[in-house]
Amino acid sequence: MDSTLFIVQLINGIQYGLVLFLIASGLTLVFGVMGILNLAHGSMYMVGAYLAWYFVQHTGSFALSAFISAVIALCIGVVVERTLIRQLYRRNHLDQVLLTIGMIFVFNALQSLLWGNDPLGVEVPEALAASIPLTGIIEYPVYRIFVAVFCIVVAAAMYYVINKTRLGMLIRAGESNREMVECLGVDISRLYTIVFAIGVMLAAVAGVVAAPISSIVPGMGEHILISCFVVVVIGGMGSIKGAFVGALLVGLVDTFASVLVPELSSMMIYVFMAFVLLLKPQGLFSS
Amino acid sequence: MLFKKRAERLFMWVFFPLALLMPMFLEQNEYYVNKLTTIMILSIFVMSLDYLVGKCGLITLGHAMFYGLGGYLFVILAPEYEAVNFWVYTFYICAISAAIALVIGLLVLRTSGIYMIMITLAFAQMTFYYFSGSIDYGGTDGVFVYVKPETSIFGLSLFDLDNPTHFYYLCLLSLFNTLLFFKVLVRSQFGRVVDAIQVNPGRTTALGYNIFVYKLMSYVVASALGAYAGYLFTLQYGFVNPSMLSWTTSGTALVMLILGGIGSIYGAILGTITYEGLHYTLEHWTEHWMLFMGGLIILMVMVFKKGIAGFLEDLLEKRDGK
Amino acid sequence: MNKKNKIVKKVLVGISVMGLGFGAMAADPNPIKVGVMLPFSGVYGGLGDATRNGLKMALQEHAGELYGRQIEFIEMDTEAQPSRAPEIANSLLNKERADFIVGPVHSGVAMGMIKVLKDKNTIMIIPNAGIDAATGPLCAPNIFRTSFSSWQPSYPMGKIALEQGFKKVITMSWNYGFGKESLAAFEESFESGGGEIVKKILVPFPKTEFQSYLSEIGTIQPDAVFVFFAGGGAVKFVKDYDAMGLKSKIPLLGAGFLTEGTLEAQGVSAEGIQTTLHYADPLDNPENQRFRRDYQTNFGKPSDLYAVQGYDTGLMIASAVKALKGDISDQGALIKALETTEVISPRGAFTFSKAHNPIQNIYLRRVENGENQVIKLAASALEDPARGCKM
Amino acid sequence: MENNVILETEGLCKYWGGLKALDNLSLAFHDKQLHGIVGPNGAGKSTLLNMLCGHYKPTSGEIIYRGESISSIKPFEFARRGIGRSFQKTNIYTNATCLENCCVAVQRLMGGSFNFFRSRYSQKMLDDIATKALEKVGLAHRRDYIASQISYGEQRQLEIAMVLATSPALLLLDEPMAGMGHEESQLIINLLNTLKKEYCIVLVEHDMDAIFELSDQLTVMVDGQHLVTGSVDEVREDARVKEAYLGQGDEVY
Repeated sequence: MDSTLFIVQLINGIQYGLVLFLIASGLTLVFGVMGILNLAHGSMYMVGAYLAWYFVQHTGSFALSAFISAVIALCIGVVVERTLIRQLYRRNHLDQVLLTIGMIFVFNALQSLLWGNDPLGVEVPEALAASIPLTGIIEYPVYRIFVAVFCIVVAAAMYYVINKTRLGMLIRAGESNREMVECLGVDISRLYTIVFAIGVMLAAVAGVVAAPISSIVPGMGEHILISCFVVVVIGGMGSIKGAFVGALLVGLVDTFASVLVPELSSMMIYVFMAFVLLLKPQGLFSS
Repeated sequence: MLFKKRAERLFMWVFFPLALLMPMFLEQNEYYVNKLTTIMILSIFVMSLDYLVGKCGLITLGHAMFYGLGGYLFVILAPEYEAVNFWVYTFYICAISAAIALVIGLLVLRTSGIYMIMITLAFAQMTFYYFSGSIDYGGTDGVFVYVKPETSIFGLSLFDLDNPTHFYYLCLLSLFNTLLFFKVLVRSQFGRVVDAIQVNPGRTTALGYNIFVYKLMSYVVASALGAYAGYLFTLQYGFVNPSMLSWTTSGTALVMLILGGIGSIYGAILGTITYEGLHYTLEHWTEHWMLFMGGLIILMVMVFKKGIAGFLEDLLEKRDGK
Repeated sequence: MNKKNKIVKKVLVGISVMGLGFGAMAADPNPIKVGVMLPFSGVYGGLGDATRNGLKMALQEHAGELYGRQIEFIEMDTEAQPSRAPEIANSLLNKERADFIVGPVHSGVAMGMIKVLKDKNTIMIIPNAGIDAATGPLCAPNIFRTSFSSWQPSYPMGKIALEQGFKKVITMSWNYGFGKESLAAFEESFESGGGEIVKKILVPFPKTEFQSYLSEIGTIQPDAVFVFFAGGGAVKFVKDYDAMGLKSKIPLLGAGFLTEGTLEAQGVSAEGIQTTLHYADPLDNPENQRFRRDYQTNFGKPSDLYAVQGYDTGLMIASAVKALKGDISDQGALIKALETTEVISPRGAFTFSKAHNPIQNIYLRRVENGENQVIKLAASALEDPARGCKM
Repeated sequence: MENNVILETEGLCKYWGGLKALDNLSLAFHDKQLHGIVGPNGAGKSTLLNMLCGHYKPTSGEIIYRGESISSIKPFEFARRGIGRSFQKTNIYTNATCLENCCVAVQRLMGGSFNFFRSRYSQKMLDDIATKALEKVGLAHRRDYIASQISYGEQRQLEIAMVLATSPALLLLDEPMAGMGHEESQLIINLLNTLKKEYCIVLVEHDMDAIFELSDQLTVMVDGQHLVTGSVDEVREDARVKEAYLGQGDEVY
């Protein structure tokens, strides 16, 4: 591999990793604060992508669609938390797994009912449709750079919120000690609703942002979900920082494996994960 | 007594005699015999999962890995156009699966709870992708088993696997043996330690037990039986495909398990029958059966936690109480 | 319990009218059972739906020529899950005792079905799955295909690539049967004509993260790229290929599925892509024009390739029933009737090879204004070599 | 006369990050003696016990059991060498009978724990040994009760019975009288008085009356540091002890 190709692949890997982070961050946030493993997280990603497609069809504006989709996702999050997830706080992981599997079924069925099963696509917004020449022949799409920057902004915002704001303080406290937060006179159930809704919104926003550079198909959620699992397991469940590092590592491993060991590339991230766990059973950044 | 609960005994007395006689009523219709056979095979699979999840507290989302391995190991090991001995290959497949489970268990069981769920899933995905991409084993199209094994022991051949009714009885026998085996295992001295670990791992360590070894043994045993189920499934239609290894197979098995009543062992059979029945009915009723299936699963987790076995037990106990 | 479809009623009406004409004939009161094994949910759901629509449309149009026989459809959702395929096929065979079993879309499911249905007392008609083996080593008297073998649409492209002056080509597809068989067919004709495959990229199925592969293609700079992708993967690939700036520099060739049912989602990125296939929506013949118009009226959406394949399956069944005057109880006669059918399809008339695969025209198409415009006939009456078929 | 030393610690330290939970502790525990350990909250008593039974690994220093360093062996191996442990919070199998609780303990010694087929209910000898352990702590009459249904005091007794059932040489008891009424405490005190004739006992306890009554040796710890070790009377007179306790204010005896 010559050095230009190496650099291009490096960019590819980082860019893919950043998108993975955006999706995985919600999963790990919800788990970290609430102790809930949401298998339906991938479905939220799918819902985001479909919503984006739907609203782009109707409004023609990508930014507006993104906003509406995020708001709808937030509402879905609140409703799901209030009606279903709430029942699970004192239950074991198995019940969480089953309930969220049930949710996957429901979301998939609704998707098929509402939007059909044909592959759909969203055009890249006009302002970002250009490409930058990278080497003699390869250009790099501006939109992908935008996505990368957007993911970094989200990561920075999450870092800020968690470390510098009152909500963040509660989130951190909630991670370490639930009772303590309750003793502080905070309505923990409201905190949970907010956190879960934000988690759902992050997944949906990831779906929206990824919509123009992916194909919107049934089952897209499950596929991405498994990759997210790998990310959060490597990073350490519940750790946002871990998710960030894990996502970048998975992005890079996947990209370089595709080039170096193409036949085995789909297995490589799992092999990598097994390797990490061999050294650190709780992931790289577990608390 | 091996079957202590009334519900259990009731089930044994109703299910097995009925299952034994079933093919006589269904002689005319090969489909139902085959369908019931599939249910038996799935029951063995779900039962092995119940032992892991319900009895050992090891929640896995990757049990399908062994189900698939059972099938693929046969395809890998057996010559393509030659009938091998069923029992010999049962031994091979269980032994190799057990060895694989031993290695994977060493890694997986270092973790617990949510981590274990995800890591077992990851290993299953790894094998799924391996066989999906493998050229030798048909990739996503899968492979055929052209010649089914013969079943002679000491020259005595009891079952002809090409005959659906014979195969049905083989699976029924396997199911009965698996149920008995797990009941004996649960009652055994080994089972005592497993119970202790499930209730209070810290205390058990402090009493001098190496709890890791017990978990590992349980994992190995359950995995080998899961592989046996996969082996039977493969033989039924002579077809192996990576979708046996997919995580939905594991997820569905968990749903069957909780539906039947977790930790009850025999509930696995009830759960499988009910799930398959529901699936069949919903599927014929509406194209959007997933919506109702999903809703049912959610409802079940919310209000029907003990499953059918638990419901039966409560019902009979209440009657006894009066 | 099964979905007895509305069409049964409509067919009945048709028959009562026709009954006057065929008054002398006593119609068999039992309906002809057509089992339908298609995916109605998940990724392949759209394909299954279109195929079913086409199938029903054909049988409805020819309801009057079935010698009084009604058609009963029994629909089963395969969920594109191969491991369930044998069971479902078994239920259609042994429980429903279906006369015809139409399906599937997915090659893995086809394998599972063939395992159960091969040499059994029913007719299996594959309306899509292209796996070569189905009309190759696994061929059987009772297995037919109305679509294509993987080999067929890709083989002519090798010659065309050479004609257009491409000497060094990269081939790429998902690492699964359909993809690998398509690439092999292309290579066969391309290499025999003196072309060189500089690299063959197999992407794990169903991965759709193509960036790293595209970067590699950009570095190698071949004369052209030949790919096999379908559905969601095709959408993603075409868009990524364009966004990386490769489309204008390295021409993209493909098996027709790359731009089939995906053009709307691919948008402008697909413009100019050349593909070969046995059909194209704007194909200029009267059957196709009528078919597309009627389909739009019946189902309120435009038809596609999969609808055509389903339609042809229906035509084939109807013509055999007609040829046998409604009596399909003799399997040998039925197979004979099916084998000799000439299907007057929207894709152009085709007949069946010894291995029961269509002998059909393959067209070269180019995407222009969001449509696959036919450039020329790439191969006329192309027959699959049916390697390994002993029939 | 001095009995043999069976367990020793040498320069034992445990740091949690920068926090010194236990600093440079060197103690010796003698056979057939009850060694009391007292100190205010956070003195490191539980940390010490947790290291003595292998639950925590020391940051540095050695644990020596009958002349052999056992700092690096696995937790379950401590129990196999005869180090039995009761916990601060009741730690039993709440869903099983008292007998079954003890059987789990006995079975480890008797073997058969890897027997997949032999029924756990057909082991007469095992049941007998377990019953004896229950008798020893005076719980024979509760033999077939479910552990969650007996009183709190009895649960603590049961826990001691379980430890005894493993035939230990050494008992590490973490506040066995915590949360008990006076009468129940007295039962435990009597029990310990009998047991210390047979076993080496390390007792962490907040009940000062009890510990002064029971201890042959007494160690006082403050802030993870060793303050003083000696007989009850020596400790009582020690000025540093008074100061330490007065300084803490809340726990005066």
